[in-house]
Amino acid sequence: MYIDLMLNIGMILLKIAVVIGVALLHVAYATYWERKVIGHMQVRLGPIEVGPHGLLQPIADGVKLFFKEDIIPANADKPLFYIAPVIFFVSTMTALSVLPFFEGFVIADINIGLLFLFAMSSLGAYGIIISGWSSNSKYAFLGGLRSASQVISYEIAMGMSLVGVMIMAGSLNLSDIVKAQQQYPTGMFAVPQFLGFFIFTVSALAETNRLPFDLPEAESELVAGYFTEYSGFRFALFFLGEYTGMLVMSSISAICFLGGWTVPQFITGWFPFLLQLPAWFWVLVFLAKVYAFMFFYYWVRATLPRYRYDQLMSIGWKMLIPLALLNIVVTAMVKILL
Amino acid sequence: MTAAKLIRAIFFIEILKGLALTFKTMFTPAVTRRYPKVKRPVQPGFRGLHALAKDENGKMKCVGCGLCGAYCPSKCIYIYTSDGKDHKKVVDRYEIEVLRCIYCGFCVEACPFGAITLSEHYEYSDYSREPFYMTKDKLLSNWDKHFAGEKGKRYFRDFWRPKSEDFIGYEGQAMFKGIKNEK
Amino acid sequence: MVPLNWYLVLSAIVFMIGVFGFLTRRNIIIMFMSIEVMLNAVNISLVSLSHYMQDMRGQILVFFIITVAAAEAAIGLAIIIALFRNKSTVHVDEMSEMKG
Amino acid sequence: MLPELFFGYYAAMIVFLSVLVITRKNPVHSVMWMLLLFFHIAGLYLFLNAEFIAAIQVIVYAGAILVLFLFVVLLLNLREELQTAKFIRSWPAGLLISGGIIVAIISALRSFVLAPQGMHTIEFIKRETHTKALGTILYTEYLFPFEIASLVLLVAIIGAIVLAKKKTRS
Repeated sequence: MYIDLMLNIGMILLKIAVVIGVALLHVAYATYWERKVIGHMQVRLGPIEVGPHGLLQPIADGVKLFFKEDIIPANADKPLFYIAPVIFFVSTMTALSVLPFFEGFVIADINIGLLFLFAMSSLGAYGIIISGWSSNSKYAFLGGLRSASQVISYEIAMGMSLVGVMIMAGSLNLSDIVKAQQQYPTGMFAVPQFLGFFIFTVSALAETNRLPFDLPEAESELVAGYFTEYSGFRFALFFLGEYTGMLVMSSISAICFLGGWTVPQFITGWFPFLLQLPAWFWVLVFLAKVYAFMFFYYWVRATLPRYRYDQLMSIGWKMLIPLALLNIVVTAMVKILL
Repeated sequence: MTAAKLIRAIFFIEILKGLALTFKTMFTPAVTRRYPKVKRPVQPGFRGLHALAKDENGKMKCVGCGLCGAYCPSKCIYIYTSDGKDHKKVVDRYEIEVLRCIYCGFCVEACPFGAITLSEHYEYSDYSREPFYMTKDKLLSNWDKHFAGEKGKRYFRDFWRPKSEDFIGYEGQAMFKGIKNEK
Repeated sequence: MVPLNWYLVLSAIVFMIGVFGFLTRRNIIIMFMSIEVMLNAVNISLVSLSHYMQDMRGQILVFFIITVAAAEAAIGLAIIIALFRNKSTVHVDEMSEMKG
Repeated sequence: MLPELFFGYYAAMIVFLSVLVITRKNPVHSVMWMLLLFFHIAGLYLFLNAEFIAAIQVIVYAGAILVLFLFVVLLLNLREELQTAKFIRSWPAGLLISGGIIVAIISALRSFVLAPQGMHTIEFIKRETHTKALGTILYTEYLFPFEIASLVLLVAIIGAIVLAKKKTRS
């Protein structure tokens, strides 16, 4: 009995190690990919010198950041200054634990997976507000306040956009949501839930403080926003947290709207040999969807300018939330009538 | 709001146009030059690191008149001369603080003999200030490095032709005439 | 199996801490937080009772308590902001204009 | 043995953290300890098989209400707060009152009798999932209170906006 328990715990620890390791590697290369994509969109090359095609650039950046001096402002609130990046980083990393990457591979297959993701994404706001406040700097404080109100406002729209998915799938368990999409001919909720998908995409951009909603770290106004005063290791934590947040948002969108690790049924109908492939193969499909969404992030960043703050708020409250409510009502009515 | 405007607002036509544009430019070749590996050719007449010219016999052209130092707007040229044998002027030290130089080229224009030149060399960054204080020896060796042979001749022929080459003065003018007559 | 009384005692202790904080602190924000602590103490006892009675009606009550707490926090904090704008203090002792 | 240990940890942490919450001078630190307190309470709910309530606890309490608190604390002036005395002068009276309450509650516990068992056994919840079981009751038996709760929230939104809005000069 104890051996079983130990094996179980060992298995879980192994899974956690694999997921964290792979996620960190993906995060590192997400930064590389972003720089490449935006570089080419701006008719530049992006990183190219370190290693072949600059492939070792993220590792060089990481090594540099982790060996830099950790500067703490003299009037900072030290305990909170220390803990803020950790809160931010941990809350985004914890969200990875409920994401199913392929059939049967998920660290914690809990029934309230989607709610857990909301909870974790709302906690990231603490790291941001606290880092802004404890730095005792005007730029950081303004960035923190902006980020907090932005994250709270858009979380409502995001949660409501996913309610449509919950109604259609009839479950909060992420694996069940993926399986529920198999019943639809297109194999993804993005088609019947196009309004929800649109709202989710916009609020995912705002939730992760990315352009065109990157007001909390608007370089031209606030230096670097809430992490102006951070350097070295702690700055790296914020950076990793931000990109892990993007990875998590892309994964949620892949799971809830794009069919997770599955492909539409007509494709497996055309190519029956796909069904013989091992389960881990489908992680590639999942990753392709995640990276497609990440590419959209970069694409938008390379294209759109920053919104004004009142525009941001009015988009959130006056456009996205009413649309999301409409989406909920329509979805529920269709579900009852059909 | 007209129907066309409404449709444009609902489907984000402007934003989609922008996205299409960036997507298109993603597949155009980059215009980046990878500098240390690919260098742009230096245009003739470029004003780079200073050098003191030598004549055919390998002797310094500078006679220590001090016109360059007098013209220099940032006052970064120091010349010390002394009385040598036969009361000939000897240039003891000829020094340039390169970090203060603004590369205006006035010294080159001022020099009657084409002694001070600005070479085409521009990659001379360093970690300390010492190497940027050019002494006479360094400036002369710069000439050997960057203007040896045909290059130096071309420099004077095409661009910084010294005033003394075309100087036609009246008889009484001592300095330039004498040199012209020697040739 | 943990006895039910343990949960109820825990709930009572947390409630007491909330009452103590409410009575002795004079910073209105901390007083508000004491109220939240008291509400949470009640929630603990309700959830544990619901678990031991195997009846989920207790948890429905927790649901409503959380809703009302959210409404109360929104209104209360708005009042605090309005007060601070007029008085520029958060100490309840200095807000004595309605004593009559 | 293991359940008792878990409970002991959570109980000790909850009591310790709630003491920290009400004794910190700096309200920001208070809020941060309260965040940790809410997490431990959510853990206790998970321990009691109430996963949806635990999620709600984290999302609503920690994610929304406490962020509001933090927001208001940040908007206020803290310098004055850090200089004034922490407790009122007659704090022993408060201790006496709260001590009286706890003695009354605990003495009442001795005559406490649990009502007959209901239908939501652990197996039932596991089969139906907690969210579904809770939702079934909420939208049938408690539909009217649910509607009233939504009305309360609406009133709260309007009230908060009216109270906190700056008066525009006309």
